[in-house]
Amino acid sequence: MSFPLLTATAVLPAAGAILTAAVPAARRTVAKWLALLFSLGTLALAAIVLVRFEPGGDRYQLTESHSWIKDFGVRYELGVDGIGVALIALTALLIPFVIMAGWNDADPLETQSKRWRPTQGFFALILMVEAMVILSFEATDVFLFYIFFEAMLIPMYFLIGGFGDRAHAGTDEAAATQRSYAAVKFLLYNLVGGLIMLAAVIGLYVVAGTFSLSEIAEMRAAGTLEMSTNVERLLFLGFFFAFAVKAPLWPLHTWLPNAMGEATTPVAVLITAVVDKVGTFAMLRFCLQLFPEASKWATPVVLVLALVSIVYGALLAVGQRDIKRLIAYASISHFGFIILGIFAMTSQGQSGATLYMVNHGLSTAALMLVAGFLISRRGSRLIADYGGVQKVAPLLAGTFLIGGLATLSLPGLAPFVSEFLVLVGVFAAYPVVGIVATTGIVLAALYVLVLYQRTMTGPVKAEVSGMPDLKARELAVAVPLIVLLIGLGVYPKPLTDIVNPAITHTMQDVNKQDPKPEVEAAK
Amino acid sequence: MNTVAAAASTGEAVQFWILGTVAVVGALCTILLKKAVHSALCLAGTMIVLAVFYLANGAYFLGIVQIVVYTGAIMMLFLFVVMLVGVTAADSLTETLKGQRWLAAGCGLGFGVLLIAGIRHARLAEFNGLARANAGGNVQGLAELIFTKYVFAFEITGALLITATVGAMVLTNRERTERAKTQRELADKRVRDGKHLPPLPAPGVYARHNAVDIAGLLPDGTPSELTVMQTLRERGQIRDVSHEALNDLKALEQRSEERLGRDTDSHPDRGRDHDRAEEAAK
Amino acid sequence: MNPVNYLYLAALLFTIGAAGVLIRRNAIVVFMCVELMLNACNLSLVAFSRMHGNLDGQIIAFFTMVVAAAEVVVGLAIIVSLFRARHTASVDDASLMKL
Amino acid sequence: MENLIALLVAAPLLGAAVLLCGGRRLDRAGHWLGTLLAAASFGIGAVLFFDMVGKDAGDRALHQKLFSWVPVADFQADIAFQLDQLSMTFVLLITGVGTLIHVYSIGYMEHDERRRRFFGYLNLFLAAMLLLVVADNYLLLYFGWEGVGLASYLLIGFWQHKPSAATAAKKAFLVNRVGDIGLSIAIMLMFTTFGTFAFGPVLGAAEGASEGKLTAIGLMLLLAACGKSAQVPLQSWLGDAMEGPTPVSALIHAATMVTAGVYLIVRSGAIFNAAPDAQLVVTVVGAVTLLFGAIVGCAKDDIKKALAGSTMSQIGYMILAAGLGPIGYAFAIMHLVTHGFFKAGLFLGAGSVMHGMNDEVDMRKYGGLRKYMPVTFVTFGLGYLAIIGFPGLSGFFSKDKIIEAAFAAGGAQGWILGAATLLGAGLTAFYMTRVMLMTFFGEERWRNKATASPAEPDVEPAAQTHGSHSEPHPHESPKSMTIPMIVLAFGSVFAGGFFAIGDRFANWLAPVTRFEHPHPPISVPVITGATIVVLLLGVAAAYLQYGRKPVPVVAPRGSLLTRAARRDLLQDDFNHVVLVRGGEHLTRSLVYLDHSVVDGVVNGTAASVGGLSGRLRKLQNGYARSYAVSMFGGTAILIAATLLMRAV
Repeated sequence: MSFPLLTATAVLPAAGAILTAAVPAARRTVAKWLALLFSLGTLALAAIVLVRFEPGGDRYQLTESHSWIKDFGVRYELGVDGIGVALIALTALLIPFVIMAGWNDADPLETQSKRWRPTQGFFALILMVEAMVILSFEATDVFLFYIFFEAMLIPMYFLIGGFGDRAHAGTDEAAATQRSYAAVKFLLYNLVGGLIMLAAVIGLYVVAGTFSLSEIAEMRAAGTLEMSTNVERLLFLGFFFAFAVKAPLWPLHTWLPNAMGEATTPVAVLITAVVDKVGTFAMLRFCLQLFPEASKWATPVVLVLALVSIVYGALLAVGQRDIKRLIAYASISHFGFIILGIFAMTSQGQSGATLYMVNHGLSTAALMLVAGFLISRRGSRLIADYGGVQKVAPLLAGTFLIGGLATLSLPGLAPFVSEFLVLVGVFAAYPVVGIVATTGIVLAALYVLVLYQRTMTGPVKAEVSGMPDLKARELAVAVPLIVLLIGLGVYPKPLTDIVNPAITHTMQDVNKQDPKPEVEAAK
Repeated sequence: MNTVAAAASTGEAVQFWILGTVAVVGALCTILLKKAVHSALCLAGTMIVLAVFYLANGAYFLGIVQIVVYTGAIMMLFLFVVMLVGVTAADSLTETLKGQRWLAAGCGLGFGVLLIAGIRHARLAEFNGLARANAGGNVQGLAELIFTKYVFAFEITGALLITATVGAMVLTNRERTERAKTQRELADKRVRDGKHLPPLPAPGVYARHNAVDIAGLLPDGTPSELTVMQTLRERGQIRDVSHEALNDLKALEQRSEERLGRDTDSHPDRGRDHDRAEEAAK
Repeated sequence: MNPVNYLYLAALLFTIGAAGVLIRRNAIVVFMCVELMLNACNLSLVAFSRMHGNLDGQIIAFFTMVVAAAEVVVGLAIIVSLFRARHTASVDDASLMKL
Repeated sequence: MENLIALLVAAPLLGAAVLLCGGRRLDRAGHWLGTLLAAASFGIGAVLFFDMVGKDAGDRALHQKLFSWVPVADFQADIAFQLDQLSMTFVLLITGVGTLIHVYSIGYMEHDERRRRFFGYLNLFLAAMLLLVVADNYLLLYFGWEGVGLASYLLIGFWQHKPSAATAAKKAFLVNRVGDIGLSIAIMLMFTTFGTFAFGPVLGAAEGASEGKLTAIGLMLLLAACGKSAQVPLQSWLGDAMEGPTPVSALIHAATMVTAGVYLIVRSGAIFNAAPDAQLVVTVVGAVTLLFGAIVGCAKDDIKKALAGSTMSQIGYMILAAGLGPIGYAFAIMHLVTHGFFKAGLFLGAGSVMHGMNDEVDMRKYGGLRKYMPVTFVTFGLGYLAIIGFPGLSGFFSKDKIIEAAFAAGGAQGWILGAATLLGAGLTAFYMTRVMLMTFFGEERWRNKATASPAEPDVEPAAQTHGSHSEPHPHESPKSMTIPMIVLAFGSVFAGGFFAIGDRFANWLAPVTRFEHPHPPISVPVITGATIVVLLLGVAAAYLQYGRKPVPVVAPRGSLLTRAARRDLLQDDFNHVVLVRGGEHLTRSLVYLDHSVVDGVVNGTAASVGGLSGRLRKLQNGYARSYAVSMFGGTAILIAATLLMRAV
């Protein structure tokens, strides 16, 4: 029995959460440093996982398996494939930045007593979310996955509802109501999805008699798994619905703008860059692996919905007045790309989608956090309240621009690689879909540049004139992200090397081959 | 007669039909009469009837206990409380909750029908009678069971009773926060307050009527509340000196004067008295 | 006559008592109605004991009485203190049990 | 040798990185560093060039693979370079002109506190442009392609406090993005057709593919070219791009970036050769644009916008030539190079003029400047002669060749294209003469009337030097600005002849682009003669209008065509009405829909549930008796249920 590395990776942040929450109210800073420390520790563990993982090796590695609920054959089974490793790395990487970015977001206001407790809770909850997300990336037992998939809603709910964005229009009461509205909306959407998924999970157990991915895969391979077409389709829909809500896919997306708009910026990043990835990840791991036929059956509809998400999200982003909502809709558009890539059922598409999850995490984090710094300076989320920032705070503007360029997937920055892979993958299988999807490129450029132009350029607005440039802490957040974006944009090979084998497996699950080129090029 | 026939005799039947009717009527009165006292009395009646039925069913011990404990103790307790709360405090039977009465009636009706239907449905065997059971005497039989089979339940009921008494005391006992005032202090207080320096008039001081709950008349004929005991005053149970009372009072004086053969104007003060009394009557 | 009639009578009394509980507002009367219901039960118990020819029914009835006695003591105490507190014995006045 | 290629790109990239991240401490030396690195890159280019010349024509191409970029299954994109004669030509042009313009900018941007960043952007542009031309596969080319787009965005919007500049930058980027769709779709098509998108394999196997696919690829590449090279219908951004500092207009929007489209088409020659339909479209686009640009150029009073129109038109020539296939490729590139020289020279001249005129750009407020800025006058004049194709100068050779090739296209197509090119030559002569006359001749219209600059006071750094807006004091620009102009003037005089004699240039490119001699239906001297006649006509016409009569300071209303041409032939108005307005309406209605319908459904459900529970809440009235009733009823129901169970 080797050291349970995966468990440790998830337990460490959980322990950190408990310790952070236990810090006495007055010792706020201690709690912050504690949280940061634990998140860094998790990052270190994730790095070890990354190193210990052999891309060429078995599909699931570093596996752990203990019997948990005997009567229902629920097992505590952990294991990671390339996709899981990549996403765990992303999560562990982003959390420290999230914590650093939110360093002061949960501090008591002047009106509140200095013994205000929730500051500790804020960081504790973030760590708790991290633990849950990591576990759901690791779980190879459907039931276990379901538990963490749902459990992460609880800390998220409190993060959204409990800690609002300090920069809001209107009175505190109005902000509070909007915030609780957003939180409840988030919770309800995901709970409904989770409920339907629970039904499907139980149904799966009834059909397969086990929750273990590996066992089900074996049964499928041996042909001992009798699952009628209709049953498979129903179960697929059950799972897919939950993931589509989480992802979010049009038309189940409306919770995201509210949640991201009302929550503090770090939490917004947490939602879109980390938590939502669980949805797309689960599509790739569970939907395709458990219900290959149904997945293929549903492909046309899913592709159309994804297309709608891409164009619709982008267009709405153009129409937004609120910076954070704009970024939220942009994310919806990007999630459309991810789902498109997954269901293109080509190596390029799926591997591109996986890269996309990672890169979108980085790019959105960069853009959103810098936007957060901007908002915290002016105390407004409305684009119209800014202008000419570039003149007073060039660093801020520069980092913001790079984040934006990453969002519009400029070559040389990480998202370009993934987006192009997705497009190529889709185009190879469904040319028309691919062509329509490319319009997303232009729209992305439109909303990013409009945002940049209205906030950063033009004559300097009076309210903006005194705005300080990025401070050390903020640079410590922005610069590493940008470096990563550029690094992965120019040399993504390490990532693709990890991801590709997993994708090969997935392609085998749905037993699809890449379409062959028309003429064999003269190599 | 310590053996009860399995099937009830005709005598018992007659008894049942007569007393049963009484019991039902009593029950109905219990819930329909306005005054709590009347309800209580009707209930007591019903209970006595039930006691008789117990006896008829060979539960001699219970029958007696029913009379002694229930009708004797519990119902009296009820009456005491009723007295405390106010005998004449009649609560109006007008329903305040909307539809409550109809719902209650409906539910009750349905419930009763269902119970009866259930009993009919249960197709019970005819009675075995208590002949054997009561062979060694009903009380002995009960005692035997209580101290053997049901001993634990019995002990527990003991505990329960103790708890109940303690509880009752705790609930009703009002903690005295300060020492009771002595006569002297009370007197000083009266002086300080400045009203009623003389002691309160004893009930019916100036009374021309012998009931504690009727205010006596002041010399000028106005009734004085002070002459009625405090409890009744608080409950608002003062019967006022009604107009008739004053009238026949006047008549009385009239007659006495005629008998004594005095003319009215020879007693001017009395005439004044009359007028004032009339005014009071108005 | 079939002694089952005792049961019918018991049922009748019980129902009347229940209805009383629902209709009356005066706590004391409500309480009396509860007693009435208890007695109805006792009657049926006694009748049962006669049917089955053993005394268990009477025992139960006996315990019922004891419990009823205890209950009356406490209940009346409650009523009294309630009356002291708010000078009324109406159960509707104690209607704070809502949101 | 191969490793130098990477260095070629790395040098300016390093410059960009250092300058942009370096912070204020580099403000003093930054521009020197930038210029130095540009020059270094030029030096490397020269070294590679001489090495290449040393080899014999067959194996002059160099290849270098740095590392595998995006490997996924069959999709293998490498960071790999290829340096053949075509790339080499561009490398020299880019680094050469680039270096000159760096030097020029030292003087031009002297008083801008953000000069360091300006040089950083310039270096970034050089790196991206070099990457574009030395890439050995289309994806890497796309990398460079978007890179130059970014650089152009940053440089057009360099004076971001000017809303007009920011808007122009955004517009340029967006229009380019539309073109980029073409490029990306072309790459996807290549991937699905050939399973790769590296130059060698794709172009090698081009004949193997079905013509339909090739036509599609060709058209998509053309779309990309239109975006980058400002060809109809995606030309609208170039005019606005003149918001950028003049050196930028010279380097990016005249000499190098805008010619990337030509490079793309010539580079993909093999595909176009096999797809005649695509070629036809290319030539049509070229012809239309060259006339379009010329007409626009005739009407503009803003000197830079006039030159921009001319650029459009000249690139139209190149695209047209590139569309003619092997007979045209070489000439397209040749014209591209010569155009690089003289157009850059003209722009620098214009910059120098503005520098001396308080950044006045309206030619109607110039006039008679030749006395005040002789060097500018001479260099500008030489550039002028070159562009109109004055016999003996660069433009003459390169343009004449294209006209010949156009006629040689054969059939009606040949005649039409030839006619178009001839007409274009005439128009070129007209509008350039117009620019020349309005700027350097005639009476001094800037005298004793305040030149109200359209831009805010601190727009161009030069403005701060001659602070006030009163009467400008025209003066010659500093050495750092004149020297590059002189060098470029030399280029624009001699380059054409040097290239054209004995088809030296064509033969140099032949290994890459398969050169064929054009055989026009009518003899070459006749065409040459016709060209000269046409351009003389153009000059004459311009002289009659602007040389004889005085030029009104306020532009006359002009004919319908003139007014249309002033507004870029209404293309922008069309875009605004159809795309911008339509888009705004679309987004607004979508926002409403998202809120009311998509979200409304959910909120509606929530609301109804809330209302129901609110009504149920009333049952909790707090009266023990009513609770008792419900309990009682419940008991009754239970009994009923049990009875029924029994009964059943």
